[in-house]
Amino acid sequence: MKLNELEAALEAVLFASGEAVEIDRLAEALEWDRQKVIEIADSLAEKLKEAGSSLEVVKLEDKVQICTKKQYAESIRKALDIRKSLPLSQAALEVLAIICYNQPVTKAFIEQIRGVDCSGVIQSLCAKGLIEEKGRLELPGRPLIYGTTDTLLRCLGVSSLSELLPVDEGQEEEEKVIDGVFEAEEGYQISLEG
Amino acid sequence: MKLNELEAALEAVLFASGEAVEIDRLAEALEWDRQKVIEIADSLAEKLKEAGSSLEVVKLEDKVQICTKKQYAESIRKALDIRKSLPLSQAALEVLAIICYNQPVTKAFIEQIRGVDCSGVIQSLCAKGLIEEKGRLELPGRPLIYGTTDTLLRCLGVSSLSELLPVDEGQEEEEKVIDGVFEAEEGYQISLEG
Amino acid sequence: MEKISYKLEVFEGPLDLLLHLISKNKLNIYDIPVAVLLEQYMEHIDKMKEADMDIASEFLEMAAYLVYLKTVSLLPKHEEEAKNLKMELTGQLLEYKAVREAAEKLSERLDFDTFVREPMEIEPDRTYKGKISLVELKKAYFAAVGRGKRRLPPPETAFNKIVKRKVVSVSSKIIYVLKRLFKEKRVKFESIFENATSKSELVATFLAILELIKGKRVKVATTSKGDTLQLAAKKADEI
Repeated sequence: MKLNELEAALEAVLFASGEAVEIDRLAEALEWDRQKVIEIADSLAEKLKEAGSSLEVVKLEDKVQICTKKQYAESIRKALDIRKSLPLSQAALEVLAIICYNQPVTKAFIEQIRGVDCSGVIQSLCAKGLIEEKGRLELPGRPLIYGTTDTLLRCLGVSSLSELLPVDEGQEEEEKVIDGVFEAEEGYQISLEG
Repeated sequence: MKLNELEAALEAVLFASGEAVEIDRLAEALEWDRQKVIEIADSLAEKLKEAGSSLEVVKLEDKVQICTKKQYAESIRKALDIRKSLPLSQAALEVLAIICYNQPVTKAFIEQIRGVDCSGVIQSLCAKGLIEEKGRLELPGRPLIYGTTDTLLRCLGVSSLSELLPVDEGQEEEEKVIDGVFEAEEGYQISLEG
Repeated sequence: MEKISYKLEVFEGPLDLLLHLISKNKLNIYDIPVAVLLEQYMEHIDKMKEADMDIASEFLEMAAYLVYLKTVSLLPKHEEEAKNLKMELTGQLLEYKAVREAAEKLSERLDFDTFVREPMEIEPDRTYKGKISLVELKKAYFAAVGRGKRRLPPPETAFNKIVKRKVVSVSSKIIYVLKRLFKEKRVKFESIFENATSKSELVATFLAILELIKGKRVKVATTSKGDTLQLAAKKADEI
């Protein structure tokens, strides 16, 4: 199985860019239309897989990126002298979950749900590149709002958060009950799914 | 033609490193001897070529590197150039605005106004050549101060910062008028050059 | 070192602790028995104190909330309010529980085992080539400084309340209350709170009074006219 010229060109651009590249930007650089970029990305992904390559093409929302497969993590860390990152703390996971399901959200929203101060956790998630500022809310104080990044999608191994969102059947039932209880109460909102 | 496990592992390490890696280092990380690294590098090079990949394995003295073939330079340059002109993020714009209207300023000053850590944003604005270090403040800790560059003036399409729109007190009324004018003229952009 | 015989479980916050107590005691989250929950909650706070742990003010705020909820539940003619407060707490707990479940799902999927490349440096020049609009720049400035309302950053003292939040321990307030009662014998209930300058101080003072009542060190009574609440130290024969 051989890469054709188009697949090779896309591979070259993705390799050189390093970061996730918007489909629109690829279309512009390669002078193709969006649809073609998506098709070629799919066939490139397929061929790399068949060839037993250590690289894979991942789609992250409207971006495409080449990254290494998980099983080579150990060798890479060793060669590049990278320490294995510690798993996220419970606090960080909770903040991340709230942002995933409700984004974009303010710090105040997150703190209200968790019942504790979250400034440090938010800052460290930003520094890890898993969340980022997405502007400000047009409210008094103009609070910053936060959302997820394509790095997070890559670390989760999904191409869109919607792949995570569907809550289990059983839980949905439960939620309906809760909704029912609280609809009676004015202004109250349970909002897990944005 | 399929990559075997060894070839794939070498590919993964070379990909992630980006730059040329010493053969000794590869040998240590992959737990092979030097001779084996060289052999596997050769067979990986051969297979990538056969597969019509845009990537090639290059041996430089005692180092090995994966890079893109010359014929893709044009597409790559184009893609990377587009990246250079992508719109700035909201966070970057805000930091830039604070510097424009108050320069020279310290990182602490910017962070106090924005209420969040701005190290990453400042670094990236420096890399883009829009701001630069302008010395240090004679205060405890001798903090760095930042100011704007000629590149920024060019991007703004002005010849001096005095042409910035005023932000004096009591300007809000006027500001609305300006907003109105520009909102009417959709997509209006000040661009003296290019 | 031998003093520490057991390690107290650390909770992410008051909601985390409440959920733990609810599941441990198999309480009905949809109809929380407030008195039981409050008792267990305070027991845990006590243990935290014994273990010399810093108790974040959020834990004390929740304690005050539970006390309030219990009080309202005991008062006649307040059934409606009590019901609403309880539902609010239930909602908060369920929402937090859902977040914890979502967090667990994330942690199952999250790993940092894929690697990407740094962008290739075709030319080391990363100079920005785009256009920046003057209007956007000005808008961003106002966004950053808050519509020009405060062009200059506020003085450092303005941040004291936010940054230098004082953590007030309940035990320090117990001492304060006892000292006042020792000097003045009888004290108007409200006047105990006169010197408190922050929310956490108010909460700590209130918790201190509850502690003292529970420990039968002080009593609360109305004056003979019955119009003011008074606090007095219990005499030895009353204990």
